[in-house]
Amino acid sequence: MKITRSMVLVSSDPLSLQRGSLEIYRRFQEKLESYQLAEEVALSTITDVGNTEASPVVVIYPEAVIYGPVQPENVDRLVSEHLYKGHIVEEMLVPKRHLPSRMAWLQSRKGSLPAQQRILLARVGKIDPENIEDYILHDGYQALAKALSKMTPQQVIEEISKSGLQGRGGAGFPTGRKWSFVASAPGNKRYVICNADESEPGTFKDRVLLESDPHAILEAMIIAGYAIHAQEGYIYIRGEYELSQKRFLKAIEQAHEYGFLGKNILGSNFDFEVHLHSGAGAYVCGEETALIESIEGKRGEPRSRPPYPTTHGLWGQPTLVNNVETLANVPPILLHGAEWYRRFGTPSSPGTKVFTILGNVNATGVIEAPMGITLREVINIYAQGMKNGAAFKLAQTGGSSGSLIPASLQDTPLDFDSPRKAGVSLGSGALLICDDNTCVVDLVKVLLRFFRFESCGKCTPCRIGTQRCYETIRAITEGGGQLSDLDGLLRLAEQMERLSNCGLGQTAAVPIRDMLKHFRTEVEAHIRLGICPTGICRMVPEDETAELIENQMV
Amino acid sequence: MAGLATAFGSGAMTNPMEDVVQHARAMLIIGSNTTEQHPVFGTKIRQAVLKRGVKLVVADPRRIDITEYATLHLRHKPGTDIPLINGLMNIILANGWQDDEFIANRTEGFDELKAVIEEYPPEKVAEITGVPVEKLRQAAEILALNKPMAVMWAMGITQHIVGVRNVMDLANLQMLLGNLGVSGGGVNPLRGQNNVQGACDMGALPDVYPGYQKVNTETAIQKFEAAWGAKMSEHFGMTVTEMIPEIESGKIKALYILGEDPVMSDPNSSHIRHCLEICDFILLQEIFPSETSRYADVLLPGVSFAEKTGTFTNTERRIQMVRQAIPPLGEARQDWRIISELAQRILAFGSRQVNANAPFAQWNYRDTAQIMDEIAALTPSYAGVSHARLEAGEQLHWPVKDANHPGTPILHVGQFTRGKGKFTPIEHIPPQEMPDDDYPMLLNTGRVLYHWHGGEMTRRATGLMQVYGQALVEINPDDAERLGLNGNKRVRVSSRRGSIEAEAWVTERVPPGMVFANFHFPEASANELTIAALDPVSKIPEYKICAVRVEAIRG
Amino acid sequence: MKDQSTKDLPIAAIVEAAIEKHGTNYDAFIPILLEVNKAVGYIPLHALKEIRLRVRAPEDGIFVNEGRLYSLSSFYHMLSTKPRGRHVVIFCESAPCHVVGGRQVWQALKENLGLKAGETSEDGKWSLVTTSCLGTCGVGPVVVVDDEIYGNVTPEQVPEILARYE
Amino acid sequence: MISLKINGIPVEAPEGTTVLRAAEQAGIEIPTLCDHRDLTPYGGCRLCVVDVKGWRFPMASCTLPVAPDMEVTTESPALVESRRTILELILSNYYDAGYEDSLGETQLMRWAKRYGVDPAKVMLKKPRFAVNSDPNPFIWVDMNKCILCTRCIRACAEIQGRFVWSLVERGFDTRVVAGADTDMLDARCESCGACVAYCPTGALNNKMSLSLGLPDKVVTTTCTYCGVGCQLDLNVKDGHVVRVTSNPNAPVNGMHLCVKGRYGYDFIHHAERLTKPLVRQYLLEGTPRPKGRGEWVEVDWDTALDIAARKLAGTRDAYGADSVGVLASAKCLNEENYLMNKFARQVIGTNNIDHCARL
Repeated sequence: MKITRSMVLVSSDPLSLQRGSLEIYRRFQEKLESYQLAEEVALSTITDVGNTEASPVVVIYPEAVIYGPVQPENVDRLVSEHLYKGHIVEEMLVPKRHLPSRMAWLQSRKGSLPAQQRILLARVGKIDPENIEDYILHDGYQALAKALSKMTPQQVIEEISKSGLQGRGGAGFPTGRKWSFVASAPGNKRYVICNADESEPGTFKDRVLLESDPHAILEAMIIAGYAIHAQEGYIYIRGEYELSQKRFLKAIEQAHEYGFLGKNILGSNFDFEVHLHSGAGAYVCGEETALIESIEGKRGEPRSRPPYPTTHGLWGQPTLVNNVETLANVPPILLHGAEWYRRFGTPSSPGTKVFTILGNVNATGVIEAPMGITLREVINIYAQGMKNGAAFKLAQTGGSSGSLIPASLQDTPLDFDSPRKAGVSLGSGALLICDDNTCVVDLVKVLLRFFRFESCGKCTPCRIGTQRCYETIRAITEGGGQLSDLDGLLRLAEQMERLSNCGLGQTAAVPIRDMLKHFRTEVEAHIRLGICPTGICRMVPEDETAELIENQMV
Repeated sequence: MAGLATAFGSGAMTNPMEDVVQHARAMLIIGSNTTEQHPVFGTKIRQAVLKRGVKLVVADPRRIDITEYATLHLRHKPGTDIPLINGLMNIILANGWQDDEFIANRTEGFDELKAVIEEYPPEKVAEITGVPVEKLRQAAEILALNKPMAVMWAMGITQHIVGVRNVMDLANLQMLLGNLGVSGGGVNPLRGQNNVQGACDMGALPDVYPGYQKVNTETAIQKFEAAWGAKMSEHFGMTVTEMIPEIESGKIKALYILGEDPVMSDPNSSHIRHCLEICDFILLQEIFPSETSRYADVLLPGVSFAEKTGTFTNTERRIQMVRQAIPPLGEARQDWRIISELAQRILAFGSRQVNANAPFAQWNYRDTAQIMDEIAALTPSYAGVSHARLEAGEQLHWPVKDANHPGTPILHVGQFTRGKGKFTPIEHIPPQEMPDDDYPMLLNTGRVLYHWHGGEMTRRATGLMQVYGQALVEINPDDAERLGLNGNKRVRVSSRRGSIEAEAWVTERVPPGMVFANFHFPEASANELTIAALDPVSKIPEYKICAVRVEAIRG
Repeated sequence: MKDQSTKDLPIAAIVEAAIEKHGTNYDAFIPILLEVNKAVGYIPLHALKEIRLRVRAPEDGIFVNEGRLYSLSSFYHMLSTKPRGRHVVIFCESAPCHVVGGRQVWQALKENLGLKAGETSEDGKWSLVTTSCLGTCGVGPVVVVDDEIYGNVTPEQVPEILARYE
Repeated sequence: MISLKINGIPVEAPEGTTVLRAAEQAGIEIPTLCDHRDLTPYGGCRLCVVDVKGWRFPMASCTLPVAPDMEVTTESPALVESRRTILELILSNYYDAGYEDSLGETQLMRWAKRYGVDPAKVMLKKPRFAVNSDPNPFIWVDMNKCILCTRCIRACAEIQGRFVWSLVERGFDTRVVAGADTDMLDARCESCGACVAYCPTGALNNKMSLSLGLPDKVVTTTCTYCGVGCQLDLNVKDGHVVRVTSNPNAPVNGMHLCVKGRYGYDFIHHAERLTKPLVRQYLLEGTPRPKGRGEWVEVDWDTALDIAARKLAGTRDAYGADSVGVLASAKCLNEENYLMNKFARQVIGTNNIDHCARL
C-alpha cells in the first residue's frame, strides 16, 4: 500500500469556519500544488476540536504538532517551512494552555503517523511462512525461550498485565487479567484456545497473520500455555481458511521437530501440544463459548455466562480463549518488555491495531496502526481517499457487529474507550468505508440478513428478532414501510440488545440503532416519500423475499 | 427368590432402584432386558451411564437394547450363566480382588466355594460360554474394581432349570466382592409383574403364609389357626406349574383362578389346554375373556386397576397406593368383594369348621384399608403398613416393623437376615433340552416393550397394536439366509410340543442358531413351543431354552 | 433423500480414513463430517450411520446417533445434508461485497444459472448457495466456484466465469 | 450455602443453584418456558430474565448460578416490557390451527395472558408446517406450536436416554425434528411420551386424548404393568379415563413413564370387558357338562356366586381340600392376594395356592 508522507488537518468546526478556515484549506490546496507536494501530503479537515481561542487550528502529521490560531496568510510559511523543509514553526504552535482536552490526544500521535507501525505485521511478507528457520532468524521463539528460561509463569502474566494489552476480539478485556483468572481457577486440566474463527464480514487480519506468520501465533499459544499451566491447546481456524490451516499444521509439525512443542520443551519440563480444529461454516462460533461447544462436537450454540470459560471452558475445565491478534502481541511484549509496548497507542489502549480497510476507497487492505487512530486519518492516509472523489458518508466498523459511524464522527479516536463514549464500536477492526452512493437502509438490510443467516437460533430475541427486524427493514426498501415501524424497530432492537444470550443478538441491534440515530431522515424519506434518496432501493417487492422463507413453508 | 433366601435368609431385591442408579459405580445386568421389561428403570440405568459414567456390563445372548449403553457386552451361550459367573469369580480370586474383610466377617462357606471356583479357569469358561477370555478378564476387572457394583437380573436368570442355582451364584459373586448391605450394590432381582412382589409377600405361594412364614412350621400354623379360626394344612401345596398338570392325574379337580391366563403364560400350551379341558370345575375371575376362559365354567367380572383401591408392592419392596378413579364397569365388582362373598358363601355351606370368634375369621370387610390392617396384624414385615400412612405420603419399603418404623430401603445392612451370608458352591448343569438334529435351533422367549405378558391388556390397546401388531420371531440374518427366507417373511417354528407360524424379524439382536419369540399373541404364542422342565426348587419353567426347528413358509 | 449419486463411492472407506486422521472423540465429529462432505459433496444418510457405527463407544463414554450428526450437518454451512450439483457456486452476500457492486453480481448469477439461493439445477450441474464473508473482501465482490475464488467480479464477467465449467 | 437477596428478601441456596431455583425456594415465581427442574438448564427462551445489581443487561435466571451477595430483582416495568417482547416474538412465529387440544391453558398461554399479549393478534396467519405431522400412534406433533424451548429434546436425552429429537438448521430456520429428519418411530422412538409431558405449548400432545376434553378429576395411582411401580395420574372425565399424565411427585419415576404406562390404558374401557357374571348353561340346567362346556349364560351375582361356591365346596368335600387349586394374581392388589391366600387356607383348607411369579 502506498503511504502518504504527511497529513494536514484543518479545523472546520463552526467557530473555525466563522474565522475563515475554509480559506485556509483552499490556500493549503494551492500551496501544496505549487510545491509539488500534493502526491505525498494528504489534506483533510477535522471537526472534533472543541472550542478554543486557538481556532482555527492546523494539525500536521507525523509530528502531530498543532498550529493555531492560523490565518490564511500563514499557510505559505507552514508549507514551505514545515512540509517542504521539515522545520516546525515553533512560534505558531498553539500555546499549551489553549489546548482543550478534546485536542490533546492528537499530540499522542507524535511520530507515529502516517507511517505504519508494524509490530504484529512485522514479518508479514518478509519471511517464508512455511520455514521455521526463517521465523527463528527473525526473533522467532526467542520470547518463548526467554519465558521458559528466565521467567516464572506468574512473571509472564505480570508482564502481559503491565503491558496493558487488551483482547482484540472486540470486547477489549485486559488480557493479563484473563490469564491470571485461568491460571488460578481450580480444575484438573487447563486449555489454551486460539480463536481463529475470523468471520466478521470485512475482517481478514487473522488470515493474513496465520498465512504469513503462523509460528508467531503458535509461539504465543505455547507461552500462554506455560503461563496458565496448560498442557494442551486448540486453535480453531475457520473452515474456509484452508491455506491458514495448511500453514498452521506445518508450523505445528516444524515446532515439534525443533522441540518447541511436545514434551519437556527446551529442557524446561514444560509439555505442550496444540491441536488444529477446523470450523465448518458458522459465524457464531467466533463467540468463545460457541467455539468451545463446536470443538466438543456440538452445534455452535453459545453457552450462558457466567460461568465463563476461564473457570468452565472446554470439557468443563478452565480455558483461556484468546483471539489471533491478541496472541500475536504476546511474543513482542515478552521480548521487548511492557514499557516498550506502552509507547504505542494511547495510555488507556496501548499497542497497535490491525485494521482491514474496505469499501469505496482507493486502497483496500490490511494496515497496522496505533490504537486511537481516527477514521479520517485512515481514509486520507491509508486508504488514499474516497474512490472517484465521492463524499464519505459512513463507515461500518468491526464487521457486522460494529457500529455505523457517520461522517460527523470521523474524528473520534478508534480505541477501546473513546468509541464507547461516542457510541461507536471498534469491534474487530474492519472498516467498511461507504460513499454517498450507499443507501443506509439497504446496507442495514444486508447486515440484518447476515445476522438472520448466522444466528444460531438458540435464544428467542436473536432467532426471531433478527428475522422480524430484517422483514421490517426489507419492507422499507420495498416501499412497504410505515413510520410506526421505526419506533417498533427501535424498541425491538433495544430488547434484542438487553435479552440476547450472546453478542450476536446484542450487536444485531446496533446498526438499527445507529441508522435511526444518524440517518433517520434518509430512512423516513423511504417511507414518507416512497423514494430511496440514493436510488439504490428499488422500492418494489423483490423475489429474494420468497427465497428467504421458502424452506419453512409447508 | 429361593436362591437368595438360601444365601441371605431373604429373597427380595436388596437395594432400591434409585439407590443403584445414584450410587453404583458399576453394574452387571444379566438375564434382564431392562429397557423393554422395566422401561423406567432401564432409562434410569441409561442415565447413570450417560451422566455418571457408570461402568455397565451386560451378559445376555441377545443384543438387547441396553447393550447399546454397555461398557462390555458378554454374549454368552444360553444356559451357561453358572460357568460365566464362576469364571468371573475365578478371575477375581486369581487377582486377589475379593473383599477379604467382608468374607471373613459376614459370610461362611468361602473355602467350599473356592474349591469349586478353581474348577472354572477362564479358558475352560470361554469354551463353555463362548465368551473370549479377554472379555471375561475385562468384565471381572470392571465389576471387581468399581465398587459398589450392583447386580440386576430378571427372568433370564430364573427361568431355567438351574434358576435357583443361577441366583445363588450371583449371590456368591456379590458376597465375594462385599457388595451387600451397601448403598449402590446388592443383588437385585427385577420382578416382572406389577405386584409379583406383593403377591409373594401376601402368601399367594404354596409354601408360605404372608410374610414368608413357612406353612410347615409349628409357630406359623398355630398363629394362623388362631387368627383365622380354622385347621391349617401342614404340608406344602402345589405350584401353578404342578397344579395344572396334576389335573391329568386327578389330584386337582377344581381351580379358582383370579386374573391369570395359564394357557398363554404357562409352558407347553397344548398340554395346559388339555388339562384345563378335563378339569371338573374352573372358576375364573377376570376382566376379559381369555384363552383360559374357554375352559371356565363360571366367569366372574372383576375390575381393572383403575377401578380399585388398595396397594401394590413394587420390585424394590416399596408399598404404594392404588386408587380408584372410575366406578366398576357394568356389573363388574371389586375383586376383594367377590373373593369375600364367595368365601362367606362357602363357609355358610357349613362343611368347613371355622371358629367365628377368631380375631380374623370373618370376611365382612368394609374396604381394603381394613384388609391391610389384618395383613399388618399377621405379617411381621408389613406390621407397620397402613393405608393411612401411605395416604399421608410416607414411602415404605418392607420390612416395616411397626407403626413408627420408617421401613427398610436397603436390606442386609450390617447383618444378613439369616445372620451370616452363606456361600454355596454351584456347579454347571446344562439345560434340559438342547438343539439336536431334529430341532437344530435354540428358542429363547420373553416379552417386548409394547406388550405385556399374555397380551390380555396390551392387545386391546389400539396404539400399542399399531406399533407392534403381531407376533414377530427374531432370527439372525445368517440363519434367515440359510433357511432361504429370501425376503419371504413367514416362518413356522416347531418344537416337540407344538408349532407356531409368525412373521420373521431378521435382526442381529439374536445370535446365529437362536430364535426369540414372545407369548403376547395367542395365534403365535411361544408357549406353544416351550418345555415344562422345572427348576427343582422354585418350580420355574425353563422358558429361556428349548430346541426348535424353523422353516420358511412358501407362498 | 436419494443417495443414488453416492452409490459408487466408498463411504465406509472415506469415514474410516477420516477417523484415522481425527480419532473418534467428540472433538472429531465435525472434522469427520467435513471430510465426508469434501469427499462426497454432501453428507448422505448412510454416511451418518457409518460414522455412528465406528464412533459410538460406550466403553469410552462416546454416545452419538444419526440424529445428532444430522443436526450438526445442518447447523454448519460448510456441511450439506442435501446432494449438490457438480459445481457449487458460492456467492458472498456480506456487506463489504454488497456495497462494491455485489447485488448486481448476485442478480447476474441468478439469471445466468436460473436458480435461486440454495437450489440445485435439474441436470445436477449447478448449485447456487450464498455464504457469509469469506475473508477475501479486499477484492469484493467475490464469487467462488468449487475451490476457485474470483475477485472483483462484475456482472458482465459472470457468463464468462460460468462457461469455464463443464 | 450462598446468601443472596431476591427482591430484597434474603435467600440461602447451595452453591451451583440457579437464581430461578433459589427464587422458587423463596416462593418467588419467575416466568419461564424452556426451563424445567428435571432438565439441564438451557437459557433459550429468555423469559426468565431478571435484573442483577452490577450487570448492565438482565440475566437469564435459569442458567445464572447464585453468587454471594448477589442482589436480584425479578420484576420491574422494564422486565415486564422485556417479557412481553419475548412473548410477542414467540407468538409471532406460532400458529394455532384451531383444533381442540384438550390441554386447558398451556404454560405458554398462561404467560401470554399474564403479560397481556393476545395470541390471536400476533400469531401467524397461516401454518408453517403440517398439523399432525408424525404417524406415531400416541404422540401428536404440531410444530406450528413449537417455540424451540428444546424441552422435548432434553427430556428424550436426559430422561428416556433415546435422543430421538434434535434441532436442525439454525437461526430462524431452526426446527425440531426426529432423527435425521424422519418420523419418530423410524428415529427409534420408544413412545414413552416424555417429550409430551415436558412440552409447554401443545406442539407435542397425546394423540389418543386430543379431542376428549378436560378431565373432571385426576386420580394418582400406581401403574398396572411392570414391577417398577411408577405412579401416574389417571385423568377421568364422565367416568372414563381420557388421559394419563405424569405426576411430578411420583416417588419412583417422577415425570417419567413408559409407553405402556402412559398410553396402554385403553384396555380399561375396551368393548370386550366382562361386565356381567357368566355361567355355563349346563350348570343352570343341572345337566352333565357337554364337550366344550356349552354356552355362556348371563346371570345375576347371587346365582353365579352360589353356583361357584357350591361347586368349590362340593369338590372339597368330595375329594379333599387339596383337590382344589387357587391361583392368585400378580396383577391384583396386596389385599386381594392376601384374601386369596386366606381363601385357600382358611376357607378351603389347602396350601395349593400360587400365582404367576414364576412365569
